[in-house]
Amino acid sequence: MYNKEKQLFFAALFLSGKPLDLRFLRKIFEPINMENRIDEYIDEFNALNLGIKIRKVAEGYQMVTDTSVFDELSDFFGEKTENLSKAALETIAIIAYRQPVTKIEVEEIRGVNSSGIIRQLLDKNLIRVMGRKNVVGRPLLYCTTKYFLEYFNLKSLSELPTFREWQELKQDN
Amino acid sequence: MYNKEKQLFFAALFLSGKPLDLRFLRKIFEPINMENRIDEYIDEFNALNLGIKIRKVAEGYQMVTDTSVFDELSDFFGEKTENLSKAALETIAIIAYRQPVTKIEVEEIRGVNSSGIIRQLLDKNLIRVMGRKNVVGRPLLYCTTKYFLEYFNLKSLSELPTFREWQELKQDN
Amino acid sequence: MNDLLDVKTANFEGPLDLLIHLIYKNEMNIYDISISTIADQFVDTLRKMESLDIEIAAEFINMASYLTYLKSKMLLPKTSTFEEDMDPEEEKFLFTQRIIEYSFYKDVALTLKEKEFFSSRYLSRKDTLYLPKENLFSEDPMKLVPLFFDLINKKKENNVVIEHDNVDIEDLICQMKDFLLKRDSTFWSEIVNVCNSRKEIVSALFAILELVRLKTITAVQNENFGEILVKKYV
Repeated sequence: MYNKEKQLFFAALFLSGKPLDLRFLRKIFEPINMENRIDEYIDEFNALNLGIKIRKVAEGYQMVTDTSVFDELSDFFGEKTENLSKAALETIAIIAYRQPVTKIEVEEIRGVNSSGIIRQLLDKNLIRVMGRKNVVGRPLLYCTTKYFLEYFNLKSLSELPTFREWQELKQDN
Repeated sequence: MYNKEKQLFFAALFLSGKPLDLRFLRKIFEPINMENRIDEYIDEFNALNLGIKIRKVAEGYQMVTDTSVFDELSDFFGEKTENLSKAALETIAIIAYRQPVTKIEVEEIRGVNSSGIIRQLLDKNLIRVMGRKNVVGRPLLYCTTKYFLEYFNLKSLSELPTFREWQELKQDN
Repeated sequence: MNDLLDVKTANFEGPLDLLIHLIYKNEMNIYDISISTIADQFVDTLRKMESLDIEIAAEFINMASYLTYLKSKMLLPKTSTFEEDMDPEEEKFLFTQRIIEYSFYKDVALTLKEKEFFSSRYLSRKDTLYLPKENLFSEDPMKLVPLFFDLINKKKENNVVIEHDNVDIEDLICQMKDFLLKRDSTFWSEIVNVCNSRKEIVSALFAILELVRLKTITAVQNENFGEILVKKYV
């Protein structure tokens, strides 16, 4: 069945390669009941089993390859980056929970200089500068990016457990 | 119907930022009768009318959006490149037919200095340097790129009219 | 005739482009060009051009003088050409070939312009997408959680501790040994939690290393950066 909106949705996701959020889609589509219609399009697309899937991520939608083709294609399209080091994970954890946060605040928590790691995380697009703190020296404030959510497969930051939840988890184990 | 090769074909085209050629596909797929199978996959995919099409271009295959969604999406995803000038089109036409060709040879045909235009075409990746001519001064030789074919949606150089065809048309008129 | 000669160099890519314009305007057959008509009109047009870009002007003037020369040669009787290196008929043939070839490329340029327009209506993504190396999806977000809260807890305790230099490391190691041996197993993070200072953490580490060496306890870590479990050796 011909449906222009559906075609636009698939075409836009294809072109973007990155997640498209609802705010963007509302610019092109009729916003009333939009999310329900999109859910239908996604189900329809994924049912075609094309080796390409649409998934919900980072408060939006993204077209990705199906996990089933990963092994064959990873030789040709595999990323050349390494996994994050423990120091990087630690730093990104602090930024995720404490954002917006300055480098000095991160360093106070970690107890070590973190300039290099912060640079690395910026390069990997896991964090970004979101402004300056209104204190002496006006240091830069960092926060996590959309790609951070994507990287850790989180729909939103609120999916990270709170301290209380974490303590409960710990006791259960 | 489940067909791993078909899924891989669609997924690889989805990931790739440029057309995939047969040489590449032979690395992943059973090469015997491959082109026929691919033609079937393409027909099947294009019949789905997803707003995304697979086109044959530049001696390979490329996933692109359907022209029907161009108006809605070009503001968000189209590269705002300007069309080529008359001089640039003329120069690239000469290079396409005469390749490999030197700047002086191009200038002899056009009757005007063509340094600026050739620089422009190099910048746009429509032509590239492919060596030097074995004459006095060893001038650079230029030829067209794969991107040239992609840019003009040509399957191969042979899609351009031959000089003889053109002459016959001219004399008939 | 005058208005068709009302042209500006800016409209032309060069002298050949102007020549083809004149040939078409005069409805001449491109294979049978009247050199004399074209030469006159070319020179006329050049005169009428108000401002000429110096570099382009040179190319136009070159062509004008070539055409005028060719025209005059063609008007002369054939006999006088024996001492010249230019055969006017031969030259006209070469000139025609040149015009034809250029006119071919001009037409191809028009074809390309059309193709450019239609091709530009297909949108594609220029960047290749890459699959993450380890797994298609992502890292486990739960990895982040203990890292953060452990750091925060440690920091709280550090804040209230005033370091005394008169703590005896040997003493601390002994205390740690007692602590460790009182339990069957304990996590390194728990040990860190009971420590009041970095010095104590270091002593705990020494104690563990010592006890591992003596095969009193073993330490196990299941994955990189994972929890270290310390347990009695059996």
